[in-house]
Amino acid sequence: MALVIDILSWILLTVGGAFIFIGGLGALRLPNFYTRMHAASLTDSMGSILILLGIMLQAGWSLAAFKLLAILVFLLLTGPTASYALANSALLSGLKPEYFRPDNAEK
Amino acid sequence: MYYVVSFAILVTMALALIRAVVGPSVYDRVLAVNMFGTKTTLLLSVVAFLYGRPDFLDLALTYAMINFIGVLAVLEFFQSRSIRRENKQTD
Amino acid sequence: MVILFAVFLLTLLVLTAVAIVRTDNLFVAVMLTGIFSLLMAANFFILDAADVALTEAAIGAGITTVLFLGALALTAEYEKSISTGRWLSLGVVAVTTLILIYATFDKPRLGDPQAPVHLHVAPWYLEQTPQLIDIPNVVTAVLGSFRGYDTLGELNVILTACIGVLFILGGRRGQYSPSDGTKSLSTIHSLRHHLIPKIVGHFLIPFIILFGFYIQFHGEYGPGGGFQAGAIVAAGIILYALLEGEAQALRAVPRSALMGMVVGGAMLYGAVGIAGIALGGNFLDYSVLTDNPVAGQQIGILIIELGVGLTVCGALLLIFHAFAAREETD
Amino acid sequence: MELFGLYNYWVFTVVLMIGFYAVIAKGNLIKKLIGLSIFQSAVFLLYITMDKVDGGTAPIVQKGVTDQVFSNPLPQVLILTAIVVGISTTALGLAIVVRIKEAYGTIEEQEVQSLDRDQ
Repeated sequence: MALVIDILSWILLTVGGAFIFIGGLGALRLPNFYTRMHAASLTDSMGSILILLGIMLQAGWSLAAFKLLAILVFLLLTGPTASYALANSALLSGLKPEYFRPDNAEK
Repeated sequence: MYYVVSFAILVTMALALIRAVVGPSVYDRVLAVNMFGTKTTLLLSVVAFLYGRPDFLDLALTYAMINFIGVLAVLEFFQSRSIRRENKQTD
Repeated sequence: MVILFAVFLLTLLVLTAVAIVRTDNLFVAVMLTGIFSLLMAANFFILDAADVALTEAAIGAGITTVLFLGALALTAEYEKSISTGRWLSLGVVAVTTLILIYATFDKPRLGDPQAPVHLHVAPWYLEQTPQLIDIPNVVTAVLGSFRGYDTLGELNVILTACIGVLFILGGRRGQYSPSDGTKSLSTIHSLRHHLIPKIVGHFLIPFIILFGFYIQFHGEYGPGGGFQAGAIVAAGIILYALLEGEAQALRAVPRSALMGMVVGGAMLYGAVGIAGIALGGNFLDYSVLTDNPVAGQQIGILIIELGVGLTVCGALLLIFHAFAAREETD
Repeated sequence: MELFGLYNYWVFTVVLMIGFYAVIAKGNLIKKLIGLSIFQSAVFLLYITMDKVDGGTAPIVQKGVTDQVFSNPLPQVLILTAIVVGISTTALGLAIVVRIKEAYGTIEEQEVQSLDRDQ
């Protein structure tokens, strides 16, 4: 049983780490603000969920697991809110999203 | 396996830092700061387990809270400033 | 291995510091200062200083950013690049750096148990805390009891700084202050008219303040204490002020209450000290508070931490309001 | 980790001097205050570096664990209070800067000086 939990949490942590890294790469490399935001929110949501779940499996049924759950809930509530406020104020300030058009891509 | 995750988080923190330094727009920087904050939260949770002191998760929770408040404060400042600027132009 | 993390984070720290100094956009500099604080706090955590990491996170990353932004809103956003004697200062800085680095070669290596700092008084604190005070967190014990004078002094510095800010910003405005009707416009797009942040914020604020109380009263058993709790509660109320407007926050926690907290906290601390004298001990000697010296110490620490928390929370909020109130009339 | 034994001190030195550079070379008063807070943080780093003990953990006693090595609590106490005092003094500095802006209309050191000279 302990082995199963170890393997499961190992998988969760590794996949979470991969998500975080890919999201970070995207936040650096993608061409404009809104696409970068998409990548960053990937690290915030998927990355946090998987990593915190992975640690939670390791923590077992304890106060630590409850705290991790609190952190997770907190991140899941605040992350999208912050993203919303950010995108909203960026849009209001006149930063327009660029649409993908085939004629753009041919250049 | 904690090391693998911590390493990924550390690299991502570095990437976010680069994004915060190069910009170009202010919103990119706010985004990077927000990302940096959540990554610090995750790093602290992982390191707390690496150290075998899970009672230090309080810190990670504090980081998450403070980060949220910081980002909202920046945006609020930003909007009120751009409004003030618009106002000056219309005067 | 974790030390390697610290090396990585410290390198990022240096890069952030360079970026802060190089940018001429002050707003960007302030945001990078937030990252700087987070990095610093993560380093403190890795260096086994959990209490300090908590303080740096709550105050350095949160409150400092808010205060700097408040000041920026009242002054200028861009720095004019007039550097005075740039090469001279670079030279001075470079020479001093080299001298200081040369001096570090005499320092003991990181983590050396035989370093002089670990041999003098610290072992005594670590040994005596379980017997004399019997609380798990040695940092709180040293802060509250062994070095209680120090903490009282620091608290009074905070009180004095808060009074200073109120004196400087509380008066009438200077000559270069164009007051136009921005207020009517600024209510249109401001954050307080967005539903999502507002609802989520309203949901979270009670938990943030509750967490602050947890940090306050759990400070003897885990990382935490009055300084951190005061900052976290203040941050929660600042969030309320961001979402509902500064006037509404002042209605919830009026200025007079804040002033009462600031002064009352410091007085509470002093009163515990005087109670010690009245009961036949020394100033700030908590052992005489009850029949059992150890229980007396615990009660004393609990009360003075409460005083610290009240003063810190009140002072930070008063300072915040002092800046924000100026902004409203701008 | 003998190789990195002094790395913390080097970083302390460099960050300290970066902050110092901002204080002496930049004319903008807010930038000077930012430099000052960087300087302050560097000093915090120095103290906290000194509290670390090999194989140690934060000085919070855990139930049922007896043979733990603890890091030094004293620098932590000093820095914990210093951080809070640091923010309140920074706030005082910022308040003065705001007043200077209101009185002179600028927060650049040289412009303030030249305005003073003209009077």
